[in-house]
Order: sequence, then C-alpha cells, then structure tokens
Amino acid sequence: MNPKITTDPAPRLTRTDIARRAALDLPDGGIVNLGIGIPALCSDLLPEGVELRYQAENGILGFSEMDTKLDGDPNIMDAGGNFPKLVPGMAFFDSVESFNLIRGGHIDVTVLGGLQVSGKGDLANWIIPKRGIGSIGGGMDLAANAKRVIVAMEHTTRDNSPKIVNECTFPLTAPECVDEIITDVAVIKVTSDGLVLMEAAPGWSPGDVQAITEPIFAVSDAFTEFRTMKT
Amino acid sequence: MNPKITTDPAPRLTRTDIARRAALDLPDGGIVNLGIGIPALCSDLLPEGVELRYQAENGILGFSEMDTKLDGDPNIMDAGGNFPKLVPGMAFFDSVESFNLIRGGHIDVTVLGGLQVSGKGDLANWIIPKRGIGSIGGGMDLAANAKRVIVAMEHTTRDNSPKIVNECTFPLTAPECVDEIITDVAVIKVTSDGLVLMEAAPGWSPGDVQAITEPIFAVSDAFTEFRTMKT
Amino acid sequence: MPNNKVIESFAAAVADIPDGSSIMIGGFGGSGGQPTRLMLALRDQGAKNLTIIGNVAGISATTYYGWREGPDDPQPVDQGVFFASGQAGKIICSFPVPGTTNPLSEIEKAWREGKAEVDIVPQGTLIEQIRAAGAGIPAFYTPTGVGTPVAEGKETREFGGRTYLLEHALHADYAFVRAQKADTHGNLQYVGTSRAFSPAMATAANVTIAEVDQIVEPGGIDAESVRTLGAYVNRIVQRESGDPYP
Amino acid sequence: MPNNKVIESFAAAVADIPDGSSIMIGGFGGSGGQPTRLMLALRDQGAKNLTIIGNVAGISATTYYGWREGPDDPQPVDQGVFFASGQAGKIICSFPVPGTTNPLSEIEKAWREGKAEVDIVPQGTLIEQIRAAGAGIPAFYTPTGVGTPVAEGKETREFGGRTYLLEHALHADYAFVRAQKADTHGNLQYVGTSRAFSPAMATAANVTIAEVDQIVEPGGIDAESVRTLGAYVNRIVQRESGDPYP
Repeated sequence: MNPKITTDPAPRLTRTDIARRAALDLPDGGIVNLGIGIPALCSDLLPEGVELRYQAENGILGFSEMDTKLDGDPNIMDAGGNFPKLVPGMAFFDSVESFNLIRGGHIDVTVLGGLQVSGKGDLANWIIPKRGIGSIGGGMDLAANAKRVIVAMEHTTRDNSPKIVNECTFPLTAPECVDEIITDVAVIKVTSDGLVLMEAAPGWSPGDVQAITEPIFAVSDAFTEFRTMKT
Repeated sequence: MNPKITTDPAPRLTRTDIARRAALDLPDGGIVNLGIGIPALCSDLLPEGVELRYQAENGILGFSEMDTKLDGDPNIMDAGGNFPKLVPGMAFFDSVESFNLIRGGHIDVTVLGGLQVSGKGDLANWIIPKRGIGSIGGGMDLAANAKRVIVAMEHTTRDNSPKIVNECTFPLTAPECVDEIITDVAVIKVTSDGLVLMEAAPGWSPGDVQAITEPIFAVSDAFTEFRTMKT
Repeated sequence: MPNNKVIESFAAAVADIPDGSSIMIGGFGGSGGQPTRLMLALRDQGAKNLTIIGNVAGISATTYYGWREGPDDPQPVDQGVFFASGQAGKIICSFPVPGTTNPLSEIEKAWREGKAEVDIVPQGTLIEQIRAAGAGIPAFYTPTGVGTPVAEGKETREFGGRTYLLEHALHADYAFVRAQKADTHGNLQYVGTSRAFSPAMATAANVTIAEVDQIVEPGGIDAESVRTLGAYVNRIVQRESGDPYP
Repeated sequence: MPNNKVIESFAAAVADIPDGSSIMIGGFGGSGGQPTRLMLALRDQGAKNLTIIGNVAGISATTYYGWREGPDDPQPVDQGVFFASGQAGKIICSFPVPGTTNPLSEIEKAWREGKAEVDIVPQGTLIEQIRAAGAGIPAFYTPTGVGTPVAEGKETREFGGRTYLLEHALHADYAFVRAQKADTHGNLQYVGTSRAFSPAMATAANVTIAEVDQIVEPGGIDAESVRTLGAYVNRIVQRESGDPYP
C-alpha cells in the first residue's frame, strides 16, 4: 500500500484532456462503443482525419458525430440518450443484433468509465456498494467481449484514494478485461506481467504517479509526457 | 405382429385423397408448414373459404397459394423449390428467424411425410438405413416443435408391410411427436393411451385397417368413413 | 381468415391482464420505442403483484433520459410507474437506477422500502434470455458476468479455455411492444433505434400487444420491411393522432 | 477512413484461401442466394482439404432443385462441385442428398467411395450453431434431435421436464454470402428468400466475402434496410451485369 500524498506536483488534467487522450487510441475506421461520462466526450475530440463508426447498445451502428440539440428525434438516439447525426452507411437494428455485435467480439474498442481497476485489469464500474443498487446496462457485455477495453477515469477518488488498486473492493464488471487505463495524470497499459506506465501528465514523474497508484507498475522504455499535451 | 394380408377389401385412396383429408385438419388462418411429397399437395386442396399462412424454412411466411410455373424468381421460393404467389401481408426473413418460429413453437400445424410411425407417435422419415445417407432438413425441428404434427403417408410399404409399427426400426426424426396419421386407408389419432382409429376409406372396416397396422388401435366412438369421401 | 387483431382501445387491450402477471416492456428506455399508452392503461387497470421485465427501467422520470425537454413536451413516464402505483413487486432489467439519487427514482424508493425486488441483469444476457424464450432455446452459455455478482449461484463451464455462465430463457405472460406501423395480421415495422427489445419480447410472451402509430391493411408493410412477424402479435392498438407522447 | 472493401474480381477475393480451410456457403440451397461465382472461383483456385458448411448442399446439380429450367438457363451448380473436384473432404449440412439416387449426386458419390465425411445436422440446429458462433454463445440447448441419431455422443439435460441436447457454436475460416446490394462499408441488402443462411454465416467466419449484384456508395442502402451489418463483411465483389446465374 502506498502512502497517500496530499499535494500534487502539478495540476491534474481535465476530463476533456482524458477523453482527448483516449480518442488518440481509437483506430481510424474502427467500430467503437463509448460509455457514458468521460468516454462519451471522445467523439468530439478525435484527431484530424480520423473517422469512427460508433455502435450503441440500443441498435445503431455507423454514426460518427453527435448533435447537441435537446429536442432531437427520440426514435434516433444513442444509448446515452444523445442524438447522433445521420450519416450515409448507418444501420438500425434490434437489441439481439446489437449484442451479437458486442458479445460476438465485433467491437474493436470500447471506452468505459471506472470506479476501480486492479493491477490485473479487473474492472469495477457499475455499483457503489454502500448504495446497494446500481445499473449494469451493456457495460458487462462490453467489458467482457470488446476486442480492446480502455478505461477513462480520474486517477483517484475525491479524497485522493487510489482507484487503481491491487484488488478491486467493489463488485466487478468483468475480470481481467482492461487493456489500457487513461486518467487525469497517466496512461497505463495492462499487460500479463502487470501494469506499465506509458505516459504521465506534465510535471508528473513516474514516482508521483506511483504515489497515488496502489499496484507497483513498471515504467515503459518509451515513457513520455501525456501525448496529447505536447505541441 | 399382424399377419400380412394380400388382398384389399376396397381400393386404397390416392395421394391426392390423403392430402385433401389432411387439408381438412388445417385451421383457418393458421400458420402451417408443409413438408415435401404428399404434404405439399395440401395447399391446392383446402376446403372452400379456408386460408392459411404458410411458413417455409427458407424464410417466408404468409403465402397461401403456389404458382405452378417452372421459371419463377429463384429469390422467392419455398423450401421445396416451388414458387409461391405473392400476397399482401407476407414477410421475408433469414434462417435464424425461420427456426425461431419453428423451434419456438410458433407453427400451428406441420404436415410431414413418413417412413414409419410408432404406436407412441415416434416418427421416422429422414433416412432409409440401407442407403446409409439421408437428409434431415427442417424435418426434425418441425416434428419436435410444431404445436401439431400430422403425418400424411401411404399406410404400408410397397410390399404391404405396415408403416405404422410397434417400434420404428428406422432412425427417428423425433420421438412421440405425431398427433395424427392420415393414410390411404385411415385417419388415426395418437393419444397418450395409444392409437385411435377415427376414419377409414370407403369399404374398409376397422378390422381391415388393423390387419395392415402393427400396433393394436382402439376404434373411436365417432368412427366414420373418411370424411373427405362423403358427399 | 381470422387474422384481424385490432383492439379498439388501450384499456380494452389490457383489460384481462390478471394479478400476478409478468409483463415485458419493449423498447430500450426513454420515450422512443416505449409502449407508453399501454403502460398507462395497465396502471389505470390496476392489476397487482406484477413482475416487470424491461431494460432501462426507471431513470427517465427523474432524469429526462430519452425524453425531449421542450416546454410543450409531456412529463416523462418510465417503468417506475408500476412501483409508484404499488402494482409491481419485482423488476428484471439491466438499468434500474440513474447515477444520481437526488431525487430518488420510484424503483429505488420502492427497493429501499423493501417493497421491490430488483433483479439486475447484463443487457446482452437479458436480451438473449428473452430471445431464447421465443426461439425454443431453454438455456445457453455466455461469457458476460463471469467473475461478477451476476455469476452468484449460477453454473459455470469452460469451452475452449474460457469460462462461461449458464443462463436460462426468460418468458413472460404479456409483452407490450411499440412500433410505428402494423398491418392487421400483426406484422410490425419500426423506425430507427425504437425497436431495441421489442422484436425479441414479441416472440417470448404468451400474449403480445403492440402499440402503434398506424394500422394498415395487409400489404401496407412491404414483405422486406417486416421486423416483427405477425405470427408473434396477438393484439394491436392504434394511438390517437397527435398523441403528445413520442 | 479505411472502409472500402471492394475487390476487383472473384479470383482475387478467394486467392489467399489456404488448403484445410472451412468455408461456409450462404443462401438456402438452389440458385437464389447461392454465392455461385465465389464457389466457382474457389473451385478454379484449387485449395484442397476443405470443409464445406452449407444447408441444402448437393441436390441441385442432379435434380434442378431451386434452379430454373429454361433452355437458356445455366446448368445447376451446387456444393457438390467441391467434391467433384476432389477439393473437399467433409461437409456439414442439413440436406446433402436428394430422395433419388439415379443419377448419384457428387456428394453421395464421394461418400460411397469413402472420400467424404458427411455430417448431417438438423437445419434449425445448424443455423443456431452458426448464429451462436457470431454472437459469442459457445453452446446452447435445443429440443431438436433428442431421441434420434443426432443425439449420439451428445449431452442431454432436462429443463422444465423436457429433454434437450447441448449443441456447440460452429465457426468457419471463410463465409461466402450472396446479396443483391452492398455499400462500400459492407452493409448488405437481400431480396426475398435469398438471405436464408447468409446473414448468420456473415457473423461467424474470420473472413466474410460477399457476392453482390451491385455495389453502391454508403447511403445507397437505407439504414432501415441493412440486413447484414458492414461490421461483419470483409470483402465485396460485384458480379458482371447479365451474369446468367441467378
């Protein structure tokens, strides 16, 4: 267990920064499902020239941009209740087909929020035990079955406790499912040998990140500053 | 085992007669799947005013009449390779949906051909053991799962051996699935207490039918002449 | 040919639903695809001790999820309506509560008071259980939920080196579905993302009731465009034109 | 956006298929929905030791099942083509042989000579196995085949007092499907009864190749009319106009 630290070496990044960094790892032309919260912000933050085909659980594939209006057509939504812009090549389908896509391993990447991620890549993100009731939605299917799972979340809780932990204390969404964790201070890869720190926020050293991360991580030879923060 | 008889008390009925009698038991407005052979003849022999919605395994529901032409559209066929006439209210779908209908118990009646039917309603109709290879098609799904299974077949083999037998010697299509057997000499109901003779061809007594039927059947209080043969 | 399934009113379409019934509610959650008029008719009918089966079940009324927010738009209705009325004692769904507890949703309120059993199922498992019921599949294996609370009390089994859960078919007494168009045989056509759970639910209930914008004669839906077969639909009710609910 | 999947010729679309591959052949059987040009291209390519997965597999060439019989219409092709050529050693299908043995079909000929393993599967089980493979379901229970030779060597289990068989997902290396229209993302639209096994097969193979009459830009197939999602399709080849095969 690492001692909690009380002062940060430099400001943590914003939710938008996290989403922008996650967007960098979405493959051009790929089929992507974005969870609610920080992940949903990715769609506005893609690198120039990259176009994705988003899938949403409620039966839509192929949209690439959202509309910001609040009075869209309630019969054409994504699973978060937002209104996608119609683009050529889209398709509508029912929930059976939608989860054939997901459970069948046809989603290239999903970006999900997280409450806790363990050093083995276990993900907990659907229920806070003290509330006693939560919502699973499509999260378990996505976490267990997407080809690649990126978790985009704050690095710690509000009281600065690690959310990247040795063992999740919250009920799991799926075990050993996370490939990459992108937070407001770091980008961490989950490998079969454990966590590997790839990037850190400006002003944050590997040691600074380790101080608020429960599992001991390795530092990549390619370790660098948060890639979206470079100009 | 009943002794074989060598002379019939009266002519056996035709394949068309068998189909016409089977057609009498198809419920108006019902969803019906007709097997190949004698069953396929039913569609031209429905009583006045009765209209069925046929389903075929290859993904069509709602046709009610066949076209006799040989050069129809090969993209609009039934499972027997015949061309249905297009009618309002039809639907096309894939094989997954087609067998959801069948296996899910949504077919009201299927009429199938038979090689052997046992006293318990076991059906054998897909392979002749001495050939060693046969075709199952949709027959096992239909026999096991339709709400009602009618077998339409000749009463005996060409050498006058019973096809209604104590135990099927041919590999089964489905056990205990047959509700009614309609042959060229009789209509026999399969009940949990065994077979019950309902009707016989003109000139055939219950004893005449029993002589070419292996299991001992009961004779219904409502026993009558083949109903389609009355004028 | 006795295939006309049109019922004159929503009240008449739900009149015979007895206490203790299980009711599937189609769509995804939110207003699009929700059979709102059938739900309100069942609330008014008053049947008790219901089990509700839905997907996103109780989050719209407090968060406006999936509802328009214009000044002339109606107040959201969600599956919490049956818990507010005391008619339902159980819900099987994937998303019963929103992230926020202020204000508390009707389902969470009932759950906190011990008046509601809430069975939370992964969405892909739930739709597959419903699909299985309609397709004659009593049980299947899925990777989803392994190693989570969803797996508690369930059989697991390995196939090809991966662990899977055994999940069972989920039937219901009634399914309420929402489509844009029906023909009098019960064939249904949907628009956009409104179909969601409705096509599978239509296959999985003893009695399926469809709420639609428009009823047409057979042929009014092209044979290529039917997404729920009339074979699955028992009753059809047409909404009044100009209904403020989407 | 690297989504253009159009291949210039049928030969190029099948060129990399190695010996020992398993190949799903879409449609139902007969000419409608059969990917005939892909089949002939694979025959010409010559890959050996193939396993073919189809439905009605080998009855058209001798019986004209599902083919027109006009004087200008082409001779029927069926899945027996791979057995006549000696390329396939095994077939998994529901309907390998016609009722008649005069003349013998290519599959029955190969089987009698001990050159072909023929695995005969109930049609509903076969399509569900294929669908399961694409849907991430490793195994499921079905009532079909219980008490028959199909059940030999398989697990049975009771649910609700009825006995069911455990059946497993069926994947393939390649799926050949036939549709009327594709967009360049690989979305497919079918006509009439031609879809049959194709939509499920498209989901269940590592590489899915679609033979179509027409390739259009994205948007050329309405979002409501897509029946196979582009997500499942890797390669698309357009037929020459006026191709005599249906």
